[in-house]
Amino acid sequence: MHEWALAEAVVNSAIKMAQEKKLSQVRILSLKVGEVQQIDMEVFDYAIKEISKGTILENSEIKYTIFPAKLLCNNCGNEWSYMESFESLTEEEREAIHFIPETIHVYIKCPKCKSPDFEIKEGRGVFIEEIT
Amino acid sequence: MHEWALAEAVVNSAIKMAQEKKLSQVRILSLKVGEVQQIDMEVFDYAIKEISKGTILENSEIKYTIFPAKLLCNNCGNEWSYMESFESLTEEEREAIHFIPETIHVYIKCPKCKSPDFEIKEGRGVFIEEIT
Amino acid sequence: MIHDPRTSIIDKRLENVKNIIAIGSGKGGVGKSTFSSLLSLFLNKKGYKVGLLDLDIYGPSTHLILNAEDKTPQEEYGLKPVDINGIEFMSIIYFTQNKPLIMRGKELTDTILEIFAITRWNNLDYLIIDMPPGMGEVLLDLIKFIKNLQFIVITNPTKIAMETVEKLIRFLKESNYPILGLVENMKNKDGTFVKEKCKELNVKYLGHISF
Amino acid sequence: MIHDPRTSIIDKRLENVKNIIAIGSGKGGVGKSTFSSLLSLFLNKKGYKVGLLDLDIYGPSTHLILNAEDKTPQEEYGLKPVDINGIEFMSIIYFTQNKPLIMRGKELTDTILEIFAITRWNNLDYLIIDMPPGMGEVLLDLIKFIKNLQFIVITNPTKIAMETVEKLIRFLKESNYPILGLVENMKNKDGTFVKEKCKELNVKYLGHISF
Ligand SMILES: Nc1ncnc2c1ncn2[C@@H]1O[C@H](COP(=O)(O)OP(=O)(O)O)[C@@H](O)[C@H]1O
Ligand SMILES: Nc1ncnc2c1ncn2[C@@H]1O[C@H](COP(=O)(O)OP(=O)(O)O)[C@@H](O)[C@H]1O
Ligand SMILES: [Mg+2]
Ligand SMILES: [Mg+2]
Ligand SMILES: [Mg+2]
Ligand SMILES: [Mg+2]
Ligand code: NI
Ligand code: NI
Ligand SMILES: [Zn+2]
Ligand SMILES: [Zn+2]
Repeated sequence: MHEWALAEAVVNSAIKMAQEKKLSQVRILSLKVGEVQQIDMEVFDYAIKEISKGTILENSEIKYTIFPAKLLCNNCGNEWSYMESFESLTEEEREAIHFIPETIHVYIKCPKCKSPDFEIKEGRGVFIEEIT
Repeated sequence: MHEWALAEAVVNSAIKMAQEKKLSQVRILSLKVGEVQQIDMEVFDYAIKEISKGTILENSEIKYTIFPAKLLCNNCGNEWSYMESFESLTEEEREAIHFIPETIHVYIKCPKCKSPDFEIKEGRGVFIEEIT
Repeated sequence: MIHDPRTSIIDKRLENVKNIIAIGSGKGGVGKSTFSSLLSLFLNKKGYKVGLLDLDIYGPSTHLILNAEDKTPQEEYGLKPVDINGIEFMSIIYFTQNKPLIMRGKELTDTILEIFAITRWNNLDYLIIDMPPGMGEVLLDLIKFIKNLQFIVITNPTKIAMETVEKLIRFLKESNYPILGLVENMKNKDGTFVKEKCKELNVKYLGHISF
Repeated sequence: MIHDPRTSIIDKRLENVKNIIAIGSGKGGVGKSTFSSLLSLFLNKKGYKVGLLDLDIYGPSTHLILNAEDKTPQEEYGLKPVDINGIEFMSIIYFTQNKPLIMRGKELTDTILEIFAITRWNNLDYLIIDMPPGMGEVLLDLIKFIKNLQFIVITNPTKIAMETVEKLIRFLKESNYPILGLVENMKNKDGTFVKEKCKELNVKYLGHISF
């Protein structure tokens, strides 16, 4: 479960941000989670809570906003949703994108012009939106 | 005067855009002109008008907004104005940046951290803002 | 919506160029620049009008091979390429004093667009484009902005080079970009490995150059 | 303000790595991957704990040299590098099925950040990083995100290679990034050209490897 590695990054960053804001206790941590990585939210949430134990993040409320992934073709301008292409991916391909989202260029092409030269316009990784 | 080449690009694009908007005559063409290229506005304006002759762009009003150039360091986050660094450039260096703005990375470094890894955040080239 | 006027002038700048051939590989150090230069010299000698554009922005080399460093492009309604024994030549080195030029991909795109927008090639039978290694902005933007682009792919006869060259070929094939063929450079012993790869990948084997 | 949590975890992922050495050149095909692999094998044989990270995303090669293709990194609170005869190894090929992977620079940055954020190296004496050619995202992001990074620069003894290698060296020197020295690879005849360049550029000449 590499969700633990991502969780650790989040906790590590959040503590630093809280310290910079001179918070003695974090009340709410708001995270944006992109759809592309298909993160196992149960594991991710559990991991964040485990790793937070004994820190100023313990007992804070963790809010998640799942962001739908939009892909934008650099070649023809077409915009489409990752989920349209997701169905046709094998287990192994999904796993690769789960680890390194940019490998999406190996496995997906623009449905309109067939180019792999597109960008993940929205819904790429995990971001910290707010901490209070 | 390579301002003629830029002017030709502007006229060429503007005519295409006007045709797409089904304009039979262009009234106003609004251009954003970035400071980095140090374009000779007199020559540029003259060239646009000359090249426009006999097209639907002839006799249109050309509005220019000169955009101050801001540089943003990717390495340390420092933001500064191109004009701060401009003074220290030789004639030859200014000329190079006039032609290919990205050569700025050869001649200018972030005043704070000395990195050449910065971006031209605003004020790079010539853009068409509006055509009516 | 803000519009970049450079993208629409490129076709016009290239309208009198009959053939545009990009010399690519994906792999570095296989002889792209050497071959681009020699091909330009060869075509020129055959009587064709030839232009050579060095698009290896981080590591331009063709100016060395053609001994083109001491000239400068002239400003004339844009920039006229430098004349090197009849070859029209353009390279980033005319703007960098041959000093290090680092930049990120987004800026590579801007650099290439600017070069195409302001360079005024004469009527040409061939414009040869020397490409950098990799499969990033230079490759993707050439494909995006240049119509009727054709590729010659070059490799050396090692598994290590072919591993990467094969990736470029597969990408071009999958996207239906025309490949004129593959050149095997630096051949220093007998072997049919590259020829066989060509068959497998359905690419024309154009020939080899000895080491 | 939106914050990317990956950038702050990198230090932690590398806290038990004593030396991080990037094998760079600027130029392609001079032997970066060959040297990175051999250096890793050599240090490992000497009894050091060694990791090798292939960051040539478009053209990875070290998996071929180390014969590392048939393994997979295991998921364990992140990804454990693959064990190749005692060397901890990580490459993009474990995620691409070795198929073509095109991308733009912005995405190279994301790829590199992701690899560093999820790869869990053991205690290492040396992490060797095999770099791609060019002076774009991979170079600039390594400098930006990796503390205590040191460089070994590699060239071959030709003017064409040195033209570009010199650019990388000048860039690193001007920005005060530590260069352990320069390796002259593929030396096939006598000559002191590279040694003299080292003196001129004030870089230690580490030695040569024959062709
Ligand atoms: N056929 C050949 N025989 C011997 N050396 C060659 C040959 N082709 C290229 N070289 C040398 O190999 C090196 C790499 O060539 P270069 O054209 O710079 O490759 P690239 O542009 O693909 O990086 C240069 O030093 C060049 O002189
Ligand atoms: N010392 C050497 N003698 C002979 N061939 C070499 C030597 N070093 C590298 N090579 C070969 O040169 C080619 C380029 O080497 P590689 O390590 O892939 O370079 P890079 O990583 O810089 O692109 C490969 O085919 C490799 O086998
Ligand atoms: Mg080259
Ligand atoms: Mg050069
Ligand atoms: Mg390599
Ligand atoms: Mg490979
Ligand atoms: Ni996972
Ligand atoms: Ni000018
Ligand atoms: Zn498309
Ligand atoms: Zn800075």
